[in-house]
This record gives sequence, structure tokens and C-alpha cells, in this order.
Amino acid sequence: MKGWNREEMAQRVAEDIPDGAYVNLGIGIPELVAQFVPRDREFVFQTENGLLGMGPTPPAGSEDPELINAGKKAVTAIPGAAYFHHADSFIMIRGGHIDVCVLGAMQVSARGDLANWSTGEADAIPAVGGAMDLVAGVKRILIVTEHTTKTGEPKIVAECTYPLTGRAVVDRIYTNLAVLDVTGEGLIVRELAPGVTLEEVQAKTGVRLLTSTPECAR
Amino acid sequence: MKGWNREEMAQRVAEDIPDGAYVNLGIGIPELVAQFVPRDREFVFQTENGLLGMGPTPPAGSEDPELINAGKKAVTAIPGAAYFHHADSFIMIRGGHIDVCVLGAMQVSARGDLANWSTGEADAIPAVGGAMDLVAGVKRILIVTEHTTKTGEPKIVAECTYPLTGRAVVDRIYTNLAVLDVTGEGLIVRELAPGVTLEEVQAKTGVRLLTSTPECAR
Amino acid sequence: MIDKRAESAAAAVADVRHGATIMIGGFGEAGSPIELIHALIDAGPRHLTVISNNTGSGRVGLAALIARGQVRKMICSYPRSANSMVFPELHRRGEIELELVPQGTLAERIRCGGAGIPAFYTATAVGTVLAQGKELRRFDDSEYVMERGLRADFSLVKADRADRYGNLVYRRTARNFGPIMCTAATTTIVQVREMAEVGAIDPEHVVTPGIFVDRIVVIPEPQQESVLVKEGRCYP
Amino acid sequence: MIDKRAESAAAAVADVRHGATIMIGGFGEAGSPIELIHALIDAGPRHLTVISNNTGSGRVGLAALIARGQVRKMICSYPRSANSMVFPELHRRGEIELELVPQGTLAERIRCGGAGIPAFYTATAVGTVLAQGKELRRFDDSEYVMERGLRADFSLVKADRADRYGNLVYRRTARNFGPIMCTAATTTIVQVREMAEVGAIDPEHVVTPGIFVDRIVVIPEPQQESVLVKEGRCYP
Repeated sequence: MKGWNREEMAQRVAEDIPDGAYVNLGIGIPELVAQFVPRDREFVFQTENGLLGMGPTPPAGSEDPELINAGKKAVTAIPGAAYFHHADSFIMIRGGHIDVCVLGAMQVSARGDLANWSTGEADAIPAVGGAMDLVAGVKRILIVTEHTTKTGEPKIVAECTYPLTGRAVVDRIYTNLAVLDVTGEGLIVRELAPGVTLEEVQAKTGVRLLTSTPECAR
Repeated sequence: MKGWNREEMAQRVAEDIPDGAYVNLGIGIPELVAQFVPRDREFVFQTENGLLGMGPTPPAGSEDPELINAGKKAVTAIPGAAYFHHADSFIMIRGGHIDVCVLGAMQVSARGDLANWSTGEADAIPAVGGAMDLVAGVKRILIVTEHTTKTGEPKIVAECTYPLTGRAVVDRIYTNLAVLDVTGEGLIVRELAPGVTLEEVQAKTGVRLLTSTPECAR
Repeated sequence: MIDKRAESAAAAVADVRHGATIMIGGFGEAGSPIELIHALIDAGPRHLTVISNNTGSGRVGLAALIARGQVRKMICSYPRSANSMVFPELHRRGEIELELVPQGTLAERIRCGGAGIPAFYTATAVGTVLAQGKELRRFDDSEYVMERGLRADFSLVKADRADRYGNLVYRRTARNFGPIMCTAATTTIVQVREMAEVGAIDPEHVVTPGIFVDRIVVIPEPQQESVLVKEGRCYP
Repeated sequence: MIDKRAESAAAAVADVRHGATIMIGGFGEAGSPIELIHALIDAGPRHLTVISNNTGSGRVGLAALIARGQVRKMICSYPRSANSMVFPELHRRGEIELELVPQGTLAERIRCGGAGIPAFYTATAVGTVLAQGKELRRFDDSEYVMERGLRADFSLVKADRADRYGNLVYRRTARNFGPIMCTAATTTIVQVREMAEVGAIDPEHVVTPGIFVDRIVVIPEPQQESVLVKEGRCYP
């Protein structure tokens, strides 16, 4: 199969996270990142509802409704974990103590604007949760998303048309086709997924892409 | 002896504090209030350096340098006490959760302005501690002080000449001579110490006093 | 002797008036004081403003309070989730107002309300619709939005254990909004699983010091929202 | 594997540069990280700005750091106390600057520095000389002064126990400024009495989660400032 599947995307993200990092994972593909921590590294996962040191999903039958993640799914706590209240949790987030946040996206702009919380439709019930706090406060924002929508529309665009989560907040984008960096000059293609050409990535992207290194033209 | 001594002043203050009150005591005569909790009442003492449920001074030899009050004296913790950090401590104070604060004074004005932290002299080293936070945040500020300075100058004055701790913050003043309420109309004498006349209190006060009840003229 | 135990959940919420502002703890079902909410439904005050991270699920707890039409306005960060139909329906019909607040800003607004801080600045939501109409200001070359402290007439909170002073400990991620909501209400009502003897909670381990708690209701075996929803329960 | 233990106090403070801003925990001697301060004296950086509630006593710890002329400016609430001569002398001679901050405002400024909040409003000090030159603003018919968050390059903190992640517990009123100072520095250095195995500190009892701690130094039997002062000790 051409390109990366969801697991491969998550694994590719995990490879870029340094040892000892404090990491917050969004819902969806970002959650899979926890399964791909490189063998020689230790990440500490934070969930904004009050747990540092989040561990894997518990075995069926041993879920605790009072031990959940921000997506309200049952989780576990590793030895060395800590519980805290919401204001303390957002000291970690707003105060810039979390190293990496991995989030999904509806749209990302060339400048790193992110839209991932609302379609802005008149009858939609908007729900923001901690997304705006995370993008404003966490040191490095990584987006992992399919390159296009289910109907083939580009998600990486010149300007977001959906309501923003934050302006100029994204650092790097991982899709099923490529890895892209948000820079002052624009989006630079850092890596192509196996079997994917730069032309194909460009064709599925709503904004002109830059390349930095020769291998991106392969 | 005419008037109240220090212990009697502290006892008089304690009588006015309701059952179940959360109380913060300043240094000096205010500290003595803890010794005069009426038998049928329970007060919970807070010290701003991080303890709710402060108990009496420990017996000599069993002091713990890590269990002290805001005056840096050794104290104890009652069963049911709680330790917390400084920001949480001042949630209690600034947030209006403490019911009563008893403080000493250098000067109190007729409007309830309080000066109790600095002489304002050029070479004095100013030190404010938690005094300004307490007067700004605590629900009821009680002042307990000798009626005059050691040299006989009035401490209760029309306008404070020392730098203020807070403006219009004092609710009631207890001296060796009388109990006075700060009201919108001015200072009202509520009670005279045994053997003390209104004329004598007035003579030692730097501002015109009002009386509310006949017995104050005794 | 200080003893903050109330006779019952009904007694604890009996003085909640029409038009009151109420903070309700919980993140989803974790920490949601479902028995206190049900007592509030029984008591029947209307035109409430409720501050809570979510809007409940199914037809029990907070969702039931909303379904009964007792809530005029919700201040929350995430008003929809799995099994959350009540709020969306009423909101689409224009029968309930929504003030949407980013979760961290919501938490800090509550903490500030309890701490005597009328306003603060945050970078969260700058450049988004949730900062529209709010005051912006630059500090050190970055832009921030001013947010106001939030206070309530009552907070309804679920903790694990309490002593008679109101000292509280919580359980795992059910702690969430409880400790800050305890500080930000005129009257704080807490349901706990059990009472502890005075001194049984180590002073080093107290999460909410008793000063922030007014009334304690013991609910030894609290109901679990997700179980009630799965069973199709409806309150009352 | 994450392990935040430093080799020694000397190694932990070795990269503190001239002109750095340093938060130092403690309320009087309780919680004062005296061994870390002494290591800082040995390291010798000058022109420091120190944020600490007091200014030390005698000629050890913080007072010794000041006596050595390493501190350009103190930000504190209470710069004098029994046995505190060093700071007053230097300040009268104009050799050290003082920014006096009410204690609760100091605590909140530190917390805000750690929480990404650049400024907040408080009623504390309104109408006094400590609000002079600061921005005043009315909210809901009361007047407040705007105060700025405080950050530091380093925090030196004393706790009781740590695990390798940096999770901390404190002891009694020695907790004081430690937990908030841990959050507000680029690099947080903590001295503890002993290390705990991972998992030995109950996650419910952690006071400072490890995310706020960078380096841990184990000092099994920390010196007691008041004892050293009574003995007339002088560091170095």
C-alpha cells in the first residue's frame, strides 16, 4: 500500500519525540502514539483532566470510571503518576511545561493556523475542551491527520475556512503522505511516505509546498 | 487596675468571634486570642505560611523548625489540620474565606484606615509580609492595640501619618480602654473598660468619638 | 463543635433559589455529584446558571436537570459527548444559553473567583472566535485576552472522604474541578462516599482544606452515570 | 530512563550565570534550601536577582549569599527579622535593591509566572505606597491593582522526598513557596532528604508533579539555619 496507515503515522510521530518528553495526546490517531514509544525512550503522558503518568488502556473488566483520559476513556496510571485538579493541570499546559502535544486537525494553514474544534455551522453545538489551551501553551504542536478529507478536499490550505483553534501554532504536520514543517517561508516537505511523490502531495494540498532536501523530490 | 490588660483585651476580642470561625491572628496581643477561645466555641486558626488548624505552642524541647506560624514561632497542628502552599494559603485570605483577622496597629483612622507595617522613615527597612493581603481579603478585621503609644500619643487618629496597610479596612478596635466600631458616621464607642470614662477615652483619642448607647457614658 | 454534615442531600440543597448560579463538579461522569444533582431536581429551582465542564449524558444527573428546564444558561467547555442529547436539542431550539469557555480558561476563571482575583490574562483563544468581544492586551510582545473570575452561589462537588471540618480527599481523576469549585461558591456542598474521623486524613494529604466546605452529605454507594445511561434510566 | 538526580549540589547549580534571576524557597528557615544556596555561593555567580520571602538570618544560607555581594536585587515580602542584619546593612548603604511585594501577591505572581498568566488583578495594596505607579482598575465597583507574573531562570527548593521523575512531597509548613517556585523557573533544582522508589509516593499525595522538577540533589541531613546562626557560623 502506498503511503502510511494510521499506525505508521503515529509511529512516525513518536520517532520525533525526544526521550524524557512530557506529552499530551489528542483523540483519534494521536492516541496511537502511546503504542509506539521507541524502545530506548521514556515519555510521560499527561491528560488534562488531572493525571501525569497516564498508562495504557486497562484490560476489559478492570476499567475504573474514575480513572479516565481527556477523551473520557478508561486508562491506567503508571507507577510514579500524580493526580491533580484542573487548575493545576492547566498550569502544566498554559505555563509551557508540556513538551509536545499531538493533535488531529480539520484544517491547517500554511502559517500554522489550526482548525480542529468546530465546523462553524449554524446548528452545530460547539465544543472546545482543552484544545485552545493546548495549542496556546504547549511548546511543540504536532498535527497528525489524513492528508485530505474523506471527500478528497485538502486539509492543508492557504487559509483555514473553519473557526480557528489557534493562530500560527502548528510546528509540524504528519499525514498519510508526508511530513511537513511549518516555517516562516511556508510549508516545507521534510519526508515523503513510501511510494508517494512530491507531485502527488502537492496535488492534494491547497497551498504551494516548498522542498528543502533532494530526497523529497524522489 | 483601671482598664484592660493585654490578656483581658485578647479575651474581649475572643468573645466577639463566633463559633466555627476561621481566624488569622497577627503577632503580639493578637496571638493571645488563641488562649481565650470561649468554652462552647471552636475556632480554626489559619497561619498564612501554610497551615489551617494551628494548635498551641509545643512544650519546650519538642519544637519542630518546619512547623511554625507566620511569626516564625514553633506551633503545633491540631487533628484535622491541613498543610498547603503559599498560593493556596492566599486563596483563603484574598478570596475572603477567612472570617476574622486580629491585628495590631500603629495607627487607625476614623475611617478605618490601618497603618501597621512601616514607620515610613527614610532608613527603615520596610517589611510588609501578609498584612496587606489580610486586610484586603479577610471578611472582618479586628484591631487590638494599646490606646496610645508608649509616649502617650493617640493611635486612633483623624488621618494616619504612617504609610497605610489598607484603606477603610478596620471593622472594630479593641484597646486597653474601650471597644470602638468603625462606621460610616465615624468611630462609635461600644464599650468602656472597667473604671474608664468616656472623657478619658476621648482625651486619649485623636478624633471625635461618637456614642451609641447610654452605658457608654457611664 | 464544628460539624458540617447535613441531614440529607435534600436538606443540603433546600435553599437553592430560582436564578442561582451553581458550579457542578465532574469531568464527564468522573466526579459528577449525581445524588446532589438529583436532590436539586427534586427541590426544583429554575432559571439556574450552571457552570460545569460538560452537559451530562442520557437523562440522569446534569442532563436530567437540563431536561427538566431548570437551567437557563450553561457555562462549559464541552457541551456534547457520547449520549449527550438533551443540551444540544434545547440549545438548537433556543431554550438554553451557552457560554463556551476553553477548559483551562474555565478552570482558571473558577480558581480566580475563589482567590479574590477579578480578572487575569491568558494567551488561550487569542485569534479565535472565543476571544471575540474580549479585551486584548500585549505583554512582552505576545497578545493575551482578559478573562474574568467566576463565582457561584452554590458549588456541588463529589469527593471521596471528608472529616467533620470538611477536609476532603478525592479519588483519581474524579478530583478534576472539585477542589477549585469548592473555593468559588458562597455555599459549597460536597457529597462523599464516607466520613473520616478527625485526624484520620493526614494533614499532608488533604486536597481541599475544610475552610472551603460548608455542607457534607454522605452517599455511601453513589450511582454511576454511565451505568444508569446504559440501563436507559431517566430521573426522576 | 528518566532520572533527575544530579551528582551533587555543586553540579546542580554549576550553570547559574551572572545576572540570573533565582527563586529561593522557604519561609524563614522552614523550607530554605541551605545546601543549594551554599553551593551557589561556592559557584560564585554575581548580579543575581533573588526572589524569596525573606532575606535570611545570621551569616549562613541566603544571608551569606547576600553578604558575599552576589545579589543585586531582592524581591521579597519581609526583608528583616530576628538575626537578619546583612540585608538591612547593605540596603542602607545602597548596595542592594529591594522590591517589596505583599506576601500573597508575591505568591500569586510566582504561581502566575508558572501558569502562563502574564498579569492579574488584586485588591491587596490598593490605596498604599506598594500600589504606587501600578495600574489601577475597577471591577464590579471595587478597585484593584494589576500585578505581573514572575519567572526565574532557576528555582532552588527544599522538599522532603522525591522519586526519579521528580515527584515531590514536602514536610509540614516547610512546603510554603516550594510548589509554586518549582513551576516558575526555566530550571528547577530541588534538594530532598531522601529518594523514594518510583511508586512509593501515592499518586494522590504528590504535591509537586515531576514535570516541574529538573534536577534533584539528595541531602540526607540538611543543616538547620537557626542552629548555625546560634553557633555563630559564617559561610563559607
